[in-house]
Amino acid sequence: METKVSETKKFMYINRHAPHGTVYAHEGLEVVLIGAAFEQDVCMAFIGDGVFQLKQDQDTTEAGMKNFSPAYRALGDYEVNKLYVERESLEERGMSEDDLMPLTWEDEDDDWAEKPSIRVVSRQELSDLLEEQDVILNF
Amino acid sequence: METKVSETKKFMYINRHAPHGTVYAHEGLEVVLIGAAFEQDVCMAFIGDGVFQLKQDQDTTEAGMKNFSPAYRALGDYEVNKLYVERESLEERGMSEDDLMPLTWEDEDDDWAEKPSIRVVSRQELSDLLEEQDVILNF
Amino acid sequence: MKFSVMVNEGPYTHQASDTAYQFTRAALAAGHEIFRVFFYHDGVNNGTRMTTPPQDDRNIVNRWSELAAEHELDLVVCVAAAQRRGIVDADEAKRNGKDGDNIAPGFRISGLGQLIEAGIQSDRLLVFGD
Amino acid sequence: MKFSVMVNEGPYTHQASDTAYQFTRAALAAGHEIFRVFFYHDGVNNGTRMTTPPQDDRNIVNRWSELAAEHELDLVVCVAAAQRRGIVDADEAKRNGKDGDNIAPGFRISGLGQLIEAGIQSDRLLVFGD
Amino acid sequence: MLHTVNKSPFEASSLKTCLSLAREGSDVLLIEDGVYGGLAGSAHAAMVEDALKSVKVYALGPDLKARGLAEDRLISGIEVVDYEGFVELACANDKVQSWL
Amino acid sequence: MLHTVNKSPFEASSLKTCLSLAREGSDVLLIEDGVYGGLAGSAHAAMVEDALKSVKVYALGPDLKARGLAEDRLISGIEVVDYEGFVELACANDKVQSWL
Repeated sequence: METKVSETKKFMYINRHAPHGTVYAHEGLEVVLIGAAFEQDVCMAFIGDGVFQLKQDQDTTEAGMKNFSPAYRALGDYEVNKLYVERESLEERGMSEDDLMPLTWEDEDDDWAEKPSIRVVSRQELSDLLEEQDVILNF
Repeated sequence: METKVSETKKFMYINRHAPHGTVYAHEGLEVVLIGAAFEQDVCMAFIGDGVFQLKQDQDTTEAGMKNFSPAYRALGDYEVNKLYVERESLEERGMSEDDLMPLTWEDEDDDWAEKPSIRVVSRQELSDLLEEQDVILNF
Repeated sequence: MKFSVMVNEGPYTHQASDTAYQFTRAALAAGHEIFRVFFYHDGVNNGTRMTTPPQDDRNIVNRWSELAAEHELDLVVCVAAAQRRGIVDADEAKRNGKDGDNIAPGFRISGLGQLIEAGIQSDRLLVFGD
Repeated sequence: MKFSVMVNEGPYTHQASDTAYQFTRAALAAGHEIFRVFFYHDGVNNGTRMTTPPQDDRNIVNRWSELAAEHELDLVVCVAAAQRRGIVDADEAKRNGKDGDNIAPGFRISGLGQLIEAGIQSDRLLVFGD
Repeated sequence: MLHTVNKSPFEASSLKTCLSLAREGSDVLLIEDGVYGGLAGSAHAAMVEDALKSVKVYALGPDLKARGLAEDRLISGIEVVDYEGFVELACANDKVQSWL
Repeated sequence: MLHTVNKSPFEASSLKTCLSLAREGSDVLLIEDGVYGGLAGSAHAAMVEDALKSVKVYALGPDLKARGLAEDRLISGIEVVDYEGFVELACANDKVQSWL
């Protein structure tokens, strides 16, 4: 296998943990934001309890923790705009797309039109997406 | 509630983790062995993957880890001789009592007769035992 | 009522230390006694003074130290668990040939007997972990 | 083949560091290259020189240090994760006003970019965690 | 007896184990990621609804809020408490078992 | 593609998630507490037996031995490898996904 320094790889960040109970979601998001500077072909997948990361209206004030959920809104500015959410995981949790933060990005090739970043996909579609990747990190 | 220094309390150590993958089983056993010096009324319960802690023939040589499983054999000498193993947990895992280490203790009130420490109990019996305790620690 | 609290996971990685802290604060506010807070497993990592969390985040270690100072809490780090993970006070550094220590203010290192004693002496023992 | 390895949990508490070590050793023995070992989340706790595990147990930190010395491994501890958990080298101690450091031989502290670079430069990235 | 559960039932078995061992009249408090076990309409809701016939189930409010879960998303019959209420539950029960 | 699973299917959902997403022809390697997923006659054996029709399943020998599990306890069709075999699987597949 040939590896070139200039090569663009397909990176997928899989998020399978709920926020706040453990730090994986928070520190995983930090990897994605730093990684955005490397100009790779990046997407995120939210599977299982990972879908809870995108829940609207998170407020950690009473729990005395940091609320990192607003940082997901920054993803679009970093050109991380493919956020795949597994439909089956939402349904199993009694959740729907309306529960998720309305994350968007601005498409410079389309006169900076604001477009949704979140795409709810089936398990089968997600399985296909997994196969396409070069590097997969799991948080 | 009245608390006396000389009081004997009923302690139950619940073990719900498999050995080796995490340290909880190992460090939990260290608590039980230290705790034995305090002359409380002690028992252990093995529920869920905790039943794997008592599996015979553990050999960590190739994994390069410490094999702490022989230390369970010391429990009898410390008068920790009530080890309740949930039957349903064994069955769910395709295991039987024959898979478990033959742990014993010597009964000084019965001419030092060697007696088995492990008692396989039903979920219902375990539920009753839980209620009887004063202090429950979960490893 | 006399409570003891056991913390089994380190700061930030699991919420255990946060919940234990909030519980302890609420118990104190309600007039209860905290006999001891015992740190075991990765919980010992709450007792290092070397953390520098982001400025917009809570400082978990300092929060414990400050609560201990305010209420004379007994924060005990298990010695065996601390040795495996590198939490060291001056005595331990000397004993184990380390060139420094990292224990945070208000914490002390002691044996597992302190946990058993907490279980015997307290009306309730609350455990927070993974 | 060029491998990189990511370790996400601390020593002893989870088997992740053990498995990562055994994998790394086996890869080296088979003639492969290890581009980098990156320590993230609680994995940064593998990089403290303050541990004193029981004498009859493996010394996880020393094992990494020795393997690094033998094979010139690049053992990188994530700076942001290290700050949350109290893993400090001399530079970090100075920057954050700490009175000492605890980094183990063979480890260095650097940014998350080192992980992304490892993903780009390596043929395979193996992740070990909880 | 008070049981606490701190993990999501979708990823871990602890809620199921707790409910299978908790005796009638027990209190069960969902904390941290355990509060997801209180979600109405989820794949595990039936298990919790069934348990509510014999035990009382509580959920920690600060953890619900942290996760963006409004009280009206909870299974009917679950009571929300804050840290003060957690302390009161620990007092009212003779012992506490944490299903870690 | 190589998938690794390091948790027991009795306590965590990762094996189930992995098998539901692994495509035909994938390799699945059970490591650490994940090796319990290979146990014949267990409550999860049918799920693994079903998966074996479309993926190849391996278990890490050193982790089986550490847990006292002889090879004859495994579901038929599961192949045991050592760390060297783990490295070979990582080479033979174009990428590795760890279901942590």
